[in-house]
Amino acid sequence: MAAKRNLYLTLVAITVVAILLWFAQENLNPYYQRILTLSAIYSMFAVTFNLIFGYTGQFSLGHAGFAAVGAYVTALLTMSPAQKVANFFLQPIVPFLRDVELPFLPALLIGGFVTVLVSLIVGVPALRLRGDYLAIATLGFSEIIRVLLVNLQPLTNGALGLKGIPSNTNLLYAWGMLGFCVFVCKRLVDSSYGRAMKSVRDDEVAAEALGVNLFKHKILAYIVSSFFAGIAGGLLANLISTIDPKVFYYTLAYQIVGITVMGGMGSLTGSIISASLYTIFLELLRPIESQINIGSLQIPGIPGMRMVIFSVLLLVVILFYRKGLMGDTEFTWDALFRFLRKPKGRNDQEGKVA
Amino acid sequence: MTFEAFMQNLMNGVSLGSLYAMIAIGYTMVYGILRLINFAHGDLVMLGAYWVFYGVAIFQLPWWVTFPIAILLTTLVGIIIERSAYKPLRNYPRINLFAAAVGVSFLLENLAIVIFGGRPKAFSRPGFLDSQIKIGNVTLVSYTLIIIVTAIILCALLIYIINRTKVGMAMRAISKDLETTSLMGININHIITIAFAIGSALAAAGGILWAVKFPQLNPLMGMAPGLKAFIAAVLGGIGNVWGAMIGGLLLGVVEIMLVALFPTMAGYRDAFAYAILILLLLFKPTGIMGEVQAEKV
Amino acid sequence: MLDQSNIFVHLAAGHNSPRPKQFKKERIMKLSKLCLVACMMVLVAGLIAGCTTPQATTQAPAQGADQQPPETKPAEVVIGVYEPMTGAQAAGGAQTYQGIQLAAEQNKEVLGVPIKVVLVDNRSDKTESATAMTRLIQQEKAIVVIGSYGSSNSMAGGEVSEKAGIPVIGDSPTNPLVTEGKQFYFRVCFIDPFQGRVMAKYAKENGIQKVAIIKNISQDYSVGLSAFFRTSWKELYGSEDGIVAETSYQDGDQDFTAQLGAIKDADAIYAPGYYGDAALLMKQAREMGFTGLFMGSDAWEAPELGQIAGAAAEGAVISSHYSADAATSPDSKAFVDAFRAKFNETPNTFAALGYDAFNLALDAIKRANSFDPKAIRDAIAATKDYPGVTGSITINETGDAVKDAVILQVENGAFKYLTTVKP
Amino acid sequence: MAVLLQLDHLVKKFGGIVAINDFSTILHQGELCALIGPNGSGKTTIFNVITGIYTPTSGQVHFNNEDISGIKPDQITGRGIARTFQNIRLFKGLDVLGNVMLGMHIHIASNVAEAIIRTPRYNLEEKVMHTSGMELLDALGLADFAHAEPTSLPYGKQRKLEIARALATKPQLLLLDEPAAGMSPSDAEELMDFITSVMQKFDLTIFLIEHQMRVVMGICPRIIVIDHGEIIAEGTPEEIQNNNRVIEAYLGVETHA
Repeated sequence: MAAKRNLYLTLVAITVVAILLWFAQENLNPYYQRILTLSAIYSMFAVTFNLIFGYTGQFSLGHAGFAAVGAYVTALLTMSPAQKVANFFLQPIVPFLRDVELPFLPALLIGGFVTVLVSLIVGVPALRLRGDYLAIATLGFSEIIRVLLVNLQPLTNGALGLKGIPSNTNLLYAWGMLGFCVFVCKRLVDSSYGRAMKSVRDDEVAAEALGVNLFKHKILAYIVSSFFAGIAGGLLANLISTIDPKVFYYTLAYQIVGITVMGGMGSLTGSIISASLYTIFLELLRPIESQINIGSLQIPGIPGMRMVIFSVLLLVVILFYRKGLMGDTEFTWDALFRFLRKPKGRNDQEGKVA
Repeated sequence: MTFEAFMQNLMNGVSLGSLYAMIAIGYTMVYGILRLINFAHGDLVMLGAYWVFYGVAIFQLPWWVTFPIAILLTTLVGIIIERSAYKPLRNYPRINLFAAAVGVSFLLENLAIVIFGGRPKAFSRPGFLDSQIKIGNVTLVSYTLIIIVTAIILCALLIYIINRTKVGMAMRAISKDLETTSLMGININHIITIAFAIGSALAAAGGILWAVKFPQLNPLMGMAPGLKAFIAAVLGGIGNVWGAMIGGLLLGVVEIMLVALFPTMAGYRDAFAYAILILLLLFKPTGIMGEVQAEKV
Repeated sequence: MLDQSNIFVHLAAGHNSPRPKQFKKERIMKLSKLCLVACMMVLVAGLIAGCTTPQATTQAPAQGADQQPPETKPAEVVIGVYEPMTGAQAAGGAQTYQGIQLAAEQNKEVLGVPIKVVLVDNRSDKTESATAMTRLIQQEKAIVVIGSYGSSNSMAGGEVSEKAGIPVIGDSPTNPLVTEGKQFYFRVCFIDPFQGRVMAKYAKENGIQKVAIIKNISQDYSVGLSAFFRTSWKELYGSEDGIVAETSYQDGDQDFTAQLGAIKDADAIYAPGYYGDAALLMKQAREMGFTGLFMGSDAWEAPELGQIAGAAAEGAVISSHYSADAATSPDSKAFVDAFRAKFNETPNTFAALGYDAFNLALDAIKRANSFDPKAIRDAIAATKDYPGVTGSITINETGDAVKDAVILQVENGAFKYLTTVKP
Repeated sequence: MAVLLQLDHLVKKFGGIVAINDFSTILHQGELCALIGPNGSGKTTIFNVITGIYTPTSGQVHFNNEDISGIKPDQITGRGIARTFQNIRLFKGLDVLGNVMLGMHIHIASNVAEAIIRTPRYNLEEKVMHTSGMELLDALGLADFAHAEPTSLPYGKQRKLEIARALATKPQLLLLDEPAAGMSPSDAEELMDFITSVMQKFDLTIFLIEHQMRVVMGICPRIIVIDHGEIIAEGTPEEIQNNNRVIEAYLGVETHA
């Protein structure tokens, strides 16, 4: 009964969102479109990090590297040969990359697959490591990728980066891919394999004693995570139309960790909300830096103040919403109804369980 | 490579490595006690250097007054960070602490840009650190030796504190088992604060010497040493003071030697450093000096 | 729904009271949810505002401009500035912005309409640069944009402005790719192939026989200049034999001893890069006994270079856009004086370029006699012999400025004018 | 009766410390055998060697006539050996039913792609896991708590849940590591009855570690006593009770036994 109702509600919601996105695509100010598109891309980063860490407990800091591989592959596949030749004016591009030109969607998917392949090079050995050692190994891996991007000029154009990447990414692509990513992650997490992933996170020894193949499930989460992170990277490249290795500095991984913790470890909904708020707040705070006039009083803008306030806000959320905005709960229709209908009753119920 | 060139490079590597080591031992100590990757550590390095800059440039203080004051101020900042950002999260998953460290680091860097300005500043070396020493064909500047000596002294001091004093014993106890230690009537908060204070002081000392060697200050100057020190700490076996020292020296020497031997491969230097790290971890997952922690089943 | 007084009681109870913890947690959860809802509402409100209001204001200047600008004057004209005010390139951004501030102070209106300068920080980051440019165009309704220090940032902004059809004047991005294939991107600085040639020529004229190149391999600027220098060297000397070494370092590296160890026998070191790195490099080279000449590029120009490197920098030569010493025209002198009065320091290249970029934008608006971005674009493209403080500026068919370069030499820690090199 | 588990001269050393020294025994199908010994005598280490958490320094483990020494824990579980832990190790992130269903994950035939697409086969499997999980909980008296958090259960129920979870892997041999630890004597007794009933219901062979001799006296026909990693006695409860070495080993340790 309720299940059927929820299914219909979900379908209706998806339709409404799709129509809204389509409408926004046509009518919304490009500035807002860009912010919303970026929100979707950061959401994908956060959701994929949540899958590998929040659900599987593997502290992988390789996201900047994943994004870099996805971005470069997608960019090189979608750029026109002429554009590539113009870009590689210091050292010519290798011929096989020069001549390919693919439509956006296949390029994105190939980007995702290549990301998986590259990430497995370090993932297969490194996933044996635990906790912080895994973190530093994957962080190092992502820096190695960046160094390679800088040095392999005939493949990547080095520090000069790529420009003139067709700006294919739009609201529909970004949110559509996010939807696909969330769908896959949610289905995975809710399946028997998801239970196994959570058991690996909670207690590796016990999980193994219950027949869970640790490596298989870690690598499973890692593959799905890197695939979608690669796609998010591809979306980013085709959104800003120009990339260089500096975009994928390891600090990107820190940002993603921050966003995910803010949203709540183990909550995909939380990741999306948090990533969107992150992107939007960064923009909302901009007026702080320009001159503010209150009557005749002029407060000169202090450049850089925005980032200070933003980091304070970030810390406040981390310090006071310790389980993140959503804890480990997801958005469900039932929860929404409960929230709307009987907030008091819900309190009592939860009190009892806890 | 001639013997002189080799010695020259070796000295340069050891002096760079000593700086890494000095920052890494602070890193590793905080990690050993709280299991916290304190990414804000690198920013304390930056703060230490800036305090000295302001002491000398604005207040015209002599270096022997500024250095202790800078270390003291940085220690204070370290304590404030620990009390306000890390302590409230102590009983939460470690990822929260990690995120808080990222937030703190973000805040310090951006504050530094606003307050100190983004333009790199010149750090003036005290004269006695600037004289040239020639041993055979190897030219050294006096700071090179002073950095190495300071690093060794500080490391020995720290090991003395950890192994021989009451506070150090409490620290070791906390790193083994925080809960049990608190049951034994030891004031955990107090000890952790002391650990942070020592770590921050080391970061400041490292920062000042860093600025002596590389007399250019900018708000993001702590990022690279912070990351390198972290790698050094992991190389040596994170949580192990001697390990951090060895890891730091090793990293410094390898970085210099790699470029000296293969100048055309200089662009790949960091990639090699990381590759070595990853390979080492695969064969010895707990670093050079790390103990294997058998999990109790 | 929510008992306000209760919230405060429980929040005030603080950490020390263990009993109402459960209860408190609930409240905080609830609060957090309310915050969420509030944020969502802000977002939606913002979106609605974005959908409706700004469109009306855009049309105003653009439409009016098409016909007879002076009659239907917009309330204000927005000149956008996107510069790296934070992040790795904050220093350059800040210097450039000083020049722009001075120019804006001296010019409060154009065609009788008050000017509003909107600065947007691009955080030295490509993603942010693209967003910043979008904001300037879509939100702030800038009709012309100035920026940005750092070619990488400029390229990201350029993709956005091109699509929106808003002209941009780059102050100091010297990478050829910035204007490549762009109809709406211009710059008031020369480009790197020229700058590389200038230094190679200087080397040849001053009897340098053996040179070593040290580049920052993670900066497009440094990689590009090194390559152009090499090409020009080959043209001038007939072979590359004189380049005895080419080695590299990365962002964040501060120890160059290993790189320097390999190149002791060169007459000169060419190290195009940012001044912070360059200063350390020179200091370390001298400490290691290198006695040759240091050659650098425009990004070396900052008072801090001499302060950091001290005696090591003495005699170093760089190619640059401008020198306050060579300020011969009355405009240039006035600029230097005004700048000194306002900021209490001598303007450097980037401040001067920012100043020129801003004034060129105003000049183009005046010449177009219109606030229509397309008309302004055409006016900028047609710029010929514009008397900027950094020299006479002529925009060529690729959108780049054809202008003289100057060679500066460090003397007593400051940059002294040496000579001018014609294009 | 067929031999189910055979331990041949097992030795396990940690550095210089010998945790198990030349341990050999045989378990037959349907047997209920107890392994007792003082603290630190190596009981759990033997379990860890059998379940593959440790590889033996020398010696072999045969299960159903197959040498399983040195293979990975999850594969050993797949062969039909399940265990519980001395310190309860339930998965906090899964509810009670989820903990049990996790135990069945090892038998899932659908692959990941099928799980994500939710093919009819996967849906059927999930449904079967759900119903048999509920049945299992029902049989062990935990059905009412199916959707509770495992840590919210009372201690005794957590023990039962660990057993239920182990049973979900459909084992032939069940290893119980001090199931009665931390329980009052009456609760412990009740648990032992529960274990015998489970054993019959699920047709199991059980190998059980216990610290207190008294708990297993009533139900285990055969008892092995070890000290310092070596077998010091083996036999029926009566034989053990009167064994001098056992009394010696326990003297001063078990004052209240």
